[in-house]
Amino acid sequence: MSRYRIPGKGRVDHSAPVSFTFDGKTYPGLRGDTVASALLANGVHLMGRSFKYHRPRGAVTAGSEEPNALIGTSRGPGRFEPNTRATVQELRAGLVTESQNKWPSLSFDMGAINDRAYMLFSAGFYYKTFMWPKSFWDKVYEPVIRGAAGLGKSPTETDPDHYASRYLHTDVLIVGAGPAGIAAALAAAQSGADVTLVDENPEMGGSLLSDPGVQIDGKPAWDWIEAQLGRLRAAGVRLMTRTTAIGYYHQNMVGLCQRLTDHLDSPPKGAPRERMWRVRAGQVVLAQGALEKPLVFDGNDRPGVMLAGAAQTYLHKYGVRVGDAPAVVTSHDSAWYAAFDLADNGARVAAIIDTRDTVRPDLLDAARKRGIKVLAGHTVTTTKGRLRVKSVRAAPVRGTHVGAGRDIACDCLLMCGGWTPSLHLFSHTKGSLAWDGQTFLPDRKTEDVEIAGAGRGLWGYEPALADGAAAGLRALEGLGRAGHGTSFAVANDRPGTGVSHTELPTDGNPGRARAFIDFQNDVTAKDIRLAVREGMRSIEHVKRYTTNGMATDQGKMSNINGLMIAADALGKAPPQVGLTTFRPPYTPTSFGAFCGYLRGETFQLTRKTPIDPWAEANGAVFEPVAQWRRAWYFPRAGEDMHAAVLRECKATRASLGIFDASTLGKIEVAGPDAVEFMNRMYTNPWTKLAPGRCRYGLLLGEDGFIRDDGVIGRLSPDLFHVTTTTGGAARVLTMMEDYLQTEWPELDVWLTSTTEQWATVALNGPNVLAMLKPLVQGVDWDDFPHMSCAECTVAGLPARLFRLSFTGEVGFEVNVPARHGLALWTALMEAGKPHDITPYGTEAMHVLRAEKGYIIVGQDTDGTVTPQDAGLDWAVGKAKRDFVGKRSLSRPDIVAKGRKQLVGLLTEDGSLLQEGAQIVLDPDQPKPMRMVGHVTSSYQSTMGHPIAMAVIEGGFDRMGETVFIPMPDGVRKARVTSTVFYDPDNARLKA
Amino acid sequence: MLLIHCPYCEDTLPELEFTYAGEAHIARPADPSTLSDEEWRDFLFIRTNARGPHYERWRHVGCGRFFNALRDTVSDRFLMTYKAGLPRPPLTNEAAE
Amino acid sequence: MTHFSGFSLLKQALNGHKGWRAQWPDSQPKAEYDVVIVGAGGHGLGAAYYLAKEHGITNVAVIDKGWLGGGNTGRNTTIIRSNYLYDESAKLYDHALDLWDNLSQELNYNVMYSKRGVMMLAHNTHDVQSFQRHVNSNRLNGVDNRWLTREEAKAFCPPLNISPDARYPVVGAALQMRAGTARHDAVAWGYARAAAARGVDIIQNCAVNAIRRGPDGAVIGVDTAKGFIRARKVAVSAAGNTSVVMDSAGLRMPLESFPLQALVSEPVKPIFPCVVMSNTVHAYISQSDKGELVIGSGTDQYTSYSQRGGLPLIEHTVAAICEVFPIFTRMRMLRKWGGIVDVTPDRSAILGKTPVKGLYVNCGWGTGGFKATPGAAHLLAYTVARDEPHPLNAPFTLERFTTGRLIDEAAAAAVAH
Amino acid sequence: MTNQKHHFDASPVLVEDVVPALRLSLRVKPAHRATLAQALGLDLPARVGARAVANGTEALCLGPDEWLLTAPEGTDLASPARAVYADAPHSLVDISDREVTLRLSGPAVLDLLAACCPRNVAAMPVGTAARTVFDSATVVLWRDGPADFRMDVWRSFAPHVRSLLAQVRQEIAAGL
Repeated sequence: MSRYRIPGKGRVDHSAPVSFTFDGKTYPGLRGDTVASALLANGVHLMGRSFKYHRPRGAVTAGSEEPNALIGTSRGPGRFEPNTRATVQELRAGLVTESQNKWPSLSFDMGAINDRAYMLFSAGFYYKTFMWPKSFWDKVYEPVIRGAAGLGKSPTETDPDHYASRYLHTDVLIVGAGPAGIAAALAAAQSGADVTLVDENPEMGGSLLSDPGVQIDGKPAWDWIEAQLGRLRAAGVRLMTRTTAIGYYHQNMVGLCQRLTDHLDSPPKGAPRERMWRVRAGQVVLAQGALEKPLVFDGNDRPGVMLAGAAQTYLHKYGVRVGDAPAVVTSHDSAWYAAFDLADNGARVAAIIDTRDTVRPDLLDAARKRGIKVLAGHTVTTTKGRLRVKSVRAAPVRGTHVGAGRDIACDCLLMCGGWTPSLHLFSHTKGSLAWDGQTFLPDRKTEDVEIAGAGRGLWGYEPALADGAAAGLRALEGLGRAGHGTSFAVANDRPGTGVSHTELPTDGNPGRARAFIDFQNDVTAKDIRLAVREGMRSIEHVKRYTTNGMATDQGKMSNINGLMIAADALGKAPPQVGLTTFRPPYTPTSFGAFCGYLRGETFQLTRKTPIDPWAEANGAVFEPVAQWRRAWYFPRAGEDMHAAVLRECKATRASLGIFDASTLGKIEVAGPDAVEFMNRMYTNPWTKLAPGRCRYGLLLGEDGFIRDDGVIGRLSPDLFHVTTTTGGAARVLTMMEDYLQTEWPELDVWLTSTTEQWATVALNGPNVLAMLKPLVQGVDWDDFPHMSCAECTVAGLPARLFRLSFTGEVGFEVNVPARHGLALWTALMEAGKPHDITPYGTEAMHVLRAEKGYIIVGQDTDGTVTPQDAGLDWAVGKAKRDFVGKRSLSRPDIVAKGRKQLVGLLTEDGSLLQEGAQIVLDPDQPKPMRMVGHVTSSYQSTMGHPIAMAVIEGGFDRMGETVFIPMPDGVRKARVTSTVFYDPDNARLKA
Repeated sequence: MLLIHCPYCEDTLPELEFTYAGEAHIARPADPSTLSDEEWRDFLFIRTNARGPHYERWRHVGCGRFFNALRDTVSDRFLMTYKAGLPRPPLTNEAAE
Repeated sequence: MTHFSGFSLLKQALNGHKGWRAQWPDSQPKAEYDVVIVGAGGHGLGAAYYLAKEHGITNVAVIDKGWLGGGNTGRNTTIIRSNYLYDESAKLYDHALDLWDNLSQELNYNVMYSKRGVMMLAHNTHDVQSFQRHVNSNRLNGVDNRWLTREEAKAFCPPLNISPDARYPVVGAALQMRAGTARHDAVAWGYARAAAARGVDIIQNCAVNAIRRGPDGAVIGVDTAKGFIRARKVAVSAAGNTSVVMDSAGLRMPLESFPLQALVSEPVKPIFPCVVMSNTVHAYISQSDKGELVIGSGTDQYTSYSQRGGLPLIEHTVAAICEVFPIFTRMRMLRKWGGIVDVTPDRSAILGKTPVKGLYVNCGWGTGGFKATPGAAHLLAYTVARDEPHPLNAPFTLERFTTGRLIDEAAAAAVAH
Repeated sequence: MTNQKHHFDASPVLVEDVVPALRLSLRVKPAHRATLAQALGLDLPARVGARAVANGTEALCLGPDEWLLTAPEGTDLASPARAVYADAPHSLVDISDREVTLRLSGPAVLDLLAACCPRNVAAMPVGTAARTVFDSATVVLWRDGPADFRMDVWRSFAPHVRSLLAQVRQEIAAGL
């Protein structure tokens, strides 16, 4: 039995022990514990070290706002995560935890040397030094600074868990299942609205779980919660625990992160670790309650110093007494109740120190009854104790004068500086806040959202319940539905008020006080004042200069205290100084939850052609091209890429090659105005293209630069079969639709993507006709020259046959319905055997087309190349009055001399140039050199020597000239040639 | 994630079903060849980039249609959407705010 | 101005840091200035500093509608590099890199310029061709940038996943060693402090409502929330808000403003030694000196001034990071924020004169503005002082959109940062 | 202790392949809709998402000028359409092989779809259909019954969609 656990008390299961380890030591705990509550039950307050000064720290809260008690948690290989809040992590069998940011041990940490030299590490100190000598920055200072960075250690193994996501559409989403949230849900669930109630904790009930003495409608708080949750379930309300609303996005879209398995001893197979919910809600009710503020005084960060509300939670929820002799220091009534509850559960409360001169009489009576010493109108000037608070020094305050202090022995110090409405999500919506003299409250709304309960600064359960019910009803009415109001009778309510402070007054030297505001980042009150003194007038500047509010609690503990002190230093009211913006996520959220299904094989889709299975079975090496995977080359035993590609090229030139061209984009352009549309879109003239013939088409952007190209067949007067580049298919169709719908709606023409309707097989080589003719029916071979197309059958399959060439050999492209793609391929492979038909991949395709000088858009062009630049002037219909991009071709710099033009290159030494190599005219010039172009394509060719294409300034006028390519291993010389290296007069095509 | 009303489907749907298509009401000149380089530049590149109500185009994957919208670029809220080809509606008071 | 040094820090430490004075005064506007700069980001403040230091023009005001450094200067992922494709860009950014190198000493303010190296991942043949083109052109321009094999990339950045089975396998990388990161706020503050020390007025929380022009069309000043301020020259350096400000001078710009999101993880001990960018999977990442993983996203699809941005884009960015660095799925996102980036049709900046006499503009940096800060500031100051562009920014004119001489980094890189 | 509206059921959702049928994309301007409808002998509903069936042929309105026609293999719709082409110019394209069709059914089918469909699928009336997105794939989603859907997916996207569906089914089976 743990020393500080109160038998039978709390919501933990005393009959279900769960043990875990912390820094190698095994501790007993109970089902329902968090790591923090279990450690506290064992009298362990020291749980971590701070970021800058490595000061010993304990849990200061009992919730997700915890800045101090951050630990590493692990459930075996690949399942370690740093910076877990011990106050949130639930115990489960076999949980292994460790403290962070310490060496060699948590109780003795060398890093604490920083704490001795704290005067040096003032706000922004690093901006002022580490600059001399200059070289030391890279070699000494920065490595040291970076070495000191961070809290926990990063995971180093691949995560075996998986993550899920889900869309949810709901009428009313209620965030926070405390009294206000539950009341809101009860109201909203009327008249059959679809309601979702979420809470970040394992149990619903919020603050009521820490106040079991309260009675609602005659029921004890916990019974009341049980009953209401039952009612909500019965009404079909979606109840989600361990679910944090992380962000509030446009138009009532709220992101929820649901933790599914981290708390389970053994998660079911296939269960995701976490799920991201993307909720679209008609109405949102934010009932996130309020966060307790620390008081700011010297030594307010020692282990054992914690928020009073946290102590109350540990007592009632977990049956843990955080100490035997607590002292209390407060500026708000709420801490008095914590003191009473502890006293009633066996603690000897050393004293209640209240900064206010006058305190509610009933509180004083209750304290007196319990024999608790009360020091009203007192301040706390310091605390003592190294790894655990031992005593607190209290002193009377008269006006500005701080009287003689006295040390009060204690083993923990419970503080309360008032409460801050939790308005983070509301701030995500850019809703505005208003200052009520004590704190910020929601003001102008930008979304269909209601804020209820403590979030609106309401204190006490009866007001919170009533406000929640009203908010729920307003939400319901916002949906255009009716409902009736509800009221709740609360007995033993715990109303309260309080005052806000800057640093508490002290008789000590303020310059020496270590009064912490941001515990994790070690930001003290005097850091804030220093920042202001140095001219940081905006709260954003103060935040960034001191790092106040930038720790993993994102300012939940520190923002308001920082603001009060900054405002005081500036002599302004807090609202004039303003508040820093809250950013999503509300609490740190795992990357995995954001990934959801976007991991591994479903990270991004890979498209495969109908013929892909054959390529895979026949040992193809693949390359990713846009969204597709394509067969790159088909190596035979012992072949490297170069050998395989050269063999594939030569076989095609010598006899017959076969290529899967199914990824080519295909668009059916159909309708009476099809030809007019083609004339307007493409640079080429189409009117005279006879049905049954095809033509190379060139597509520009309106800026005159080449966007796409492909061979286009006219199957009938009103029907064009357009092909695009593999990567361009979707882009081209969208561009065409855009013009058709918004510029030329009068045209009677329609566009249909048929990319995936057809499987496309390209056949090239001198023996292609011999092999193909027997398989084809319905083609008049006497009238089927190069650049013809027809609908026919091939190998008994319905087909669209194109006679065209991307290799320089006689070539065909056979299109059959996709389901028959594999059948066609195998039939052709069979029929091609006599001609040792050879499958070739994209690399061979590139080589063959390059030998012939055919360009590849996106490789030989880069978005700044015009048809003239690419030597494709012949493809531009001069007679046409207009086409997309025409006007841009006459802009001054487009017609200017010296543009880069596409030419061929042959190296003098017969070496292979590197694609992307830069070209100069004078290799001996100093750097920076004047570059006149670069190599766009370069291959070992079938002609025994390498070939290259390049864009070179004024290239067309440099035919035969020598240019230079300076490479790290020496300067190459190359002769400028035509881009057509192979069969310049097309003899082989006409064959 | 925005919610967008498609004027063709007459349904309000998530942004993931839509693609943004730039500023609206920039008609392609009937005869570009008659434009000066400056006029052509204006058509090609100059954009209002309004801070506040902005006339713009979107496309819905559902019906495949391009349509127009008036959206406040400060709040990202859609003030209205309307079919392609309709004239630019005047700013409503709400929009003018 | 108190000189910053280890010694002054020690001296102050001993007297409780009582002696530090404001790093820059919070000025109220004078009636007239030689130069008014609209926008107190790194670019604007830097321009004011160089105007004073190198051109002797000290009667200068930098005016911002909010707090200085509160725009993209304080919202970016602090990547600094110069390995751009086109000569014009590479030279411009390399000029900035040279200035970065001495900036801490020059400003007597430690901007923590960290030359940890920027590695750009190649995932397919097209990437390889494009990066080889970068590397070669950078080499001949004297810009440091070298090609790494997949294994070398892994050795340089151990968390990298180089499995050939990845959806986008890493096939190599381009590495610029003198590239890296810097502390973004410090850049704004350092320039502000140094400019103020030379007499520049920094006027915060003072929106510029309009640029006013005289009868001859030339600039005569600006109408602000604090009244009319006369000025002989006005330089607009307002990033996402440039279109709005320029419009008030009757100039319509080739710009669109998009939301750009970025995020940081919880801080961890050093795990990530460099900066890694992947244009193919759309992600870039580094680790801050505080230990946070700093991750940049792409821009949302629609123009916006809301500084928000949506959840789907962030999900894809995080997924991309976890695809390339699978060990990070159990790390947690700490904070996500948005900025507004102004983008030109060719994704390159506009820095120079305008058709309006006395009006200068520096905009269109898209997602790449931070790395250019000292260079852009230096060249803007030069252009304003001499009323003519420096050779380095001469190509980055407004006219190029009329003549067609675009500097299309967009065509070369899917995302330009 | 999550309590879903749609209870995770022990019997997992079913994902089956549907045998290919004739699938045509019909494009015609609204003015000529009636003519085409008459020629094809079926109603061409004008409301996006609406469906109409006549003697085995079903028409789904995908857009103001776009209908998806499905019919048994071998049905001849081309000839009657061609007959009225002069009066009612249109485009009729065979896309039978462009998509594959999956049938998704079972008590948890709405959860299955909600994993990757951003639109509110639960709100789709039975007997309607919509072109929408499933993760990164554009799909046509048909609601044939309260817990009975068909999904047309472009052929090359199908493996991606299938592996997503498999993941979600496993997750549903796990009961979390």
